[in-house]
Amino acid sequence: MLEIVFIGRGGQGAVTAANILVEAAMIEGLHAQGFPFFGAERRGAPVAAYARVDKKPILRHGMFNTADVVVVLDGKLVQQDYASQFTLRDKGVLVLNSPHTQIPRDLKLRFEGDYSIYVVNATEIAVKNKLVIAGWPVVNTGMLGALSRAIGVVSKNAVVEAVKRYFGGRVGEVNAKASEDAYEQTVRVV
Amino acid sequence: MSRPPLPYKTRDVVLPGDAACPGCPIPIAWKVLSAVFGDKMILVIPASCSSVVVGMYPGNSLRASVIHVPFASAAAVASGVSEALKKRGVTDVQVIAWAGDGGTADIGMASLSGAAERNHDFIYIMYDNEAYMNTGIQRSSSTPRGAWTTTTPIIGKSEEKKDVAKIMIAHGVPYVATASVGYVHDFYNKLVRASKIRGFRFISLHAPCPIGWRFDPRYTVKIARLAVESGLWVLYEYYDGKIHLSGPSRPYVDPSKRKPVEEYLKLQGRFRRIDDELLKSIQEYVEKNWEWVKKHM
Amino acid sequence: MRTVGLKLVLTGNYALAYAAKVARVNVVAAYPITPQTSVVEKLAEFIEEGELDAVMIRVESEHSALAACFGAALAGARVFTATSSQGLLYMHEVVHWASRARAPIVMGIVTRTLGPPWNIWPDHTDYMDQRDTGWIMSFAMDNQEAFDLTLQAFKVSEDPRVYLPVMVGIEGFILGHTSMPVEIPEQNLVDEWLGPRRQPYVVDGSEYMAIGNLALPEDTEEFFMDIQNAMEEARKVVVEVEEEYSKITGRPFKGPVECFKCEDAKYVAISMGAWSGDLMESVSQLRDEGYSVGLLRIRYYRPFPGDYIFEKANSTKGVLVFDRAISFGSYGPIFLDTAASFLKHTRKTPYIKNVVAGIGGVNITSDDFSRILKRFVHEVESDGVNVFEWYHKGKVVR
Amino acid sequence: MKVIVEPSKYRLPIARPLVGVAGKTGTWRLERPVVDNNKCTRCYLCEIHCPVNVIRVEPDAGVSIDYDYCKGCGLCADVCPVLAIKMVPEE
Repeated sequence: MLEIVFIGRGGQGAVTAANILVEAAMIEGLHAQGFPFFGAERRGAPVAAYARVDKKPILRHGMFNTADVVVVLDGKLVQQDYASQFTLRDKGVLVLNSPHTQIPRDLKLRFEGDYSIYVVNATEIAVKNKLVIAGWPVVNTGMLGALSRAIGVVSKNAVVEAVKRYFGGRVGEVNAKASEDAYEQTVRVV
Repeated sequence: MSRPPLPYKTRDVVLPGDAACPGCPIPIAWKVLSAVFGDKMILVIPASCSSVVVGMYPGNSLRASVIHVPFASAAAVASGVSEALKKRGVTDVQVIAWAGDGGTADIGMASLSGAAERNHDFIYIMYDNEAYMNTGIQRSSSTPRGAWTTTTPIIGKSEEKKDVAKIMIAHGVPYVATASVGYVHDFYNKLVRASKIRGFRFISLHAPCPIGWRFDPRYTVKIARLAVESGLWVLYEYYDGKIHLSGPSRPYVDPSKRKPVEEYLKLQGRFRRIDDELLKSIQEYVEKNWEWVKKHM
Repeated sequence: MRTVGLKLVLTGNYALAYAAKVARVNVVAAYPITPQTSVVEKLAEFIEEGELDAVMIRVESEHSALAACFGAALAGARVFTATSSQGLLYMHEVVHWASRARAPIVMGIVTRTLGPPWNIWPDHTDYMDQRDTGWIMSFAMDNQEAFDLTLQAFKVSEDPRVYLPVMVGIEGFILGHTSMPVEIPEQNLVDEWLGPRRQPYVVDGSEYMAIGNLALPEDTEEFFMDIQNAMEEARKVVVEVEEEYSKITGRPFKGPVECFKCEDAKYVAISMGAWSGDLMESVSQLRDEGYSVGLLRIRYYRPFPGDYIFEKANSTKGVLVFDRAISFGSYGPIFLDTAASFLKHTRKTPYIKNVVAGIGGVNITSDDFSRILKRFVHEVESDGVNVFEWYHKGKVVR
Repeated sequence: MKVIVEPSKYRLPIARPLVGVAGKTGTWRLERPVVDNNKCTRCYLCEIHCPVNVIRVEPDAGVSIDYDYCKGCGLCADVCPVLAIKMVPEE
């Protein structure tokens, strides 16, 4: 089973990302769960969403702080204290939305062992695709493309299809384009 | 002589031998309802004297439908009944929430307000006997100032009567009226008008209780009329954005035509200990209320 | 005859809403409360989009929510509502009223603890507060089951052998806000299987009747006795309904209690709700370690499946009952029911122990369950069982 | 939208119309209304107001009262405009 945490800011669409991932996993014939942090979410404050993906039915419930994959919708958050409550398992994968390709300094995330880091500039991709709502670039669909590139368990096609189903119509097309662009532009830095 | 001089068909729905106290205003009012709606009515009744008046299982004193419901829920249950019937296309039956002043002005206020705001299609009648009679004459917010009750046993109620009709007018519902068991023709006419309007309709029905008000049961109608004649209870309808004064109350726009409130009060044991100061405040209430009525006519 | 229908990613809350939709409810009356809100938001959306031909009554309180459902049910509508926590307690009076009037109603309970302190996280306190109301009570472990049990609830509730309202529990957030794939059967199959609204009487002016007139003590007691009788009948009905349902959906039949590795187990745990999944993980892991453990997961809490539990657990050495609620001054409710059910059959019971945990939304993981189960096994082996424990922050508090 | 009413074997808290649901309420009476039909103008006010619904006014026969259920409240006597009804103590 893969346990995935999405870290973002309230309103950035971390929960939506988790839910679309479930849709994509379903398309792949996998079992999945996606859920928000259980509590009150406030716009702008750091917030987590969670997903589980497995070949077998998922029996486990509830939030978790130790994950196989951490996806950070706002790359700066990984350098803030908020990130220190999360631990990446050995051989874990960190996926960052960041304009820089060098390894960020002062990572507050905890690591149990080896890890790899993938980076994508999802903000720029969102802006280029005119995915800006109320002044906020919509990065979650891009980050799903990056996640697909980083872990492979859920294919690019499945993510694209899930994004289209979730939003539908033109909004779906544009978001799917963001996912595809992000998939192509994601680079492994560690 | 031919049929009764009133278009009443009061004989068949309210059955003799119910469990009401002698002189009870409730079955009188039900007879008027039956004259308008026949047996095609569903009464939604929260805890109140009426829960008892209809009698004990497996019998029922009404040839109509009754749903007994929890105290605070009459308006909500009636909302549900009315919406379900509308959905089923049943249009030949009138849903009536029938609640006392406690079940309306106190515990039922929120559900009443909710149903009114949503403008559900039924008639809500608050029969106002001005206290919790069924549990033994305890004060309600609709008890008038100065009245003795078992929870205002020594000095009487110190606060003013809550005017629910005004509250309902503020809800902007299509029809609000005050009525009295002392004026059954007037009540009948109001029900007829209400029956032709769709949406939430509210009638506040003044209903003197011989037991709780401490008077001889033969005077139920007389006392109800005195309340109107003294100007204490004003009969009106509210629709199209203004008050339409009803026939029986029309003379009493003129204060000089009104009987002194003492005449009304002195027949009732519940006002036995009233003093001059209270009397004055009751008289002031009458003037103030009339000013309000005139302003909205 | 099996059909897959649609497979959608739904939260537990949406699963309840979809079940009400395919049951073609006529009236929905509800009041918002966290974490139930998205159930009725979704139903409002269905209705406003024209996907569900129903009336939405946006009431001013939970008391009125169930009261309006009660009125609509009596007048011949298939109705649905959902609530949580304080809201459920606020409507508690009407919860009783609905079952006494034998009104078929279905209600989703998205469980949440009670305050103070304000806390929006789940346990079973609110749900357990309804256990004496005369409602059939089921509880789901995942979103598919939330959907299935809710849809089946309409059939159970409207069965003339039952004619009682049904509430379906799911934990708030843990299921309520968690998305999972859910299979929705085809509408025409549901229509055919569920059929039109069925109820013992209808108040629509076509017949003189008075519902709930004052009654003598003896008559009143007989009404109570008949609710108890209906509960007994309901044991059969819920099984029948699920059997039919699994035929049309192809989903496995699980019964009022799901047996997970319990057949040959020397120790069984009993639980209800989503954390049963975590407990299953723990049971599987302990099996790998050589412990003979199994699980009985309660899917129907009322009527309580005591005979079934006895049958499955009587030959074990120990029964460990997990409760996510506490009857203060006594024990967890499921434990009380379990212990009483054993006494119906025998005076020589296995060790029966109660662990209360997960109150106020405290997360209990499979590691916690493993720890608790192992200790229980050792306690039985050494004849030193404490009947009651509160498991808190990884430690036992007696 | 169809509704099937299918009874069950269970007792339901449903009451049905019944005359004398509280018994022969005439026994509650302390005073009996006695009518002088010669005075009666057939105005029907007594019939309309009678809370127990036991008074019938017919054009020819005048006022009749079902004493099995009349509770003796005296309201009829009070509303009669021509004082055709008198309350007399029960024997």
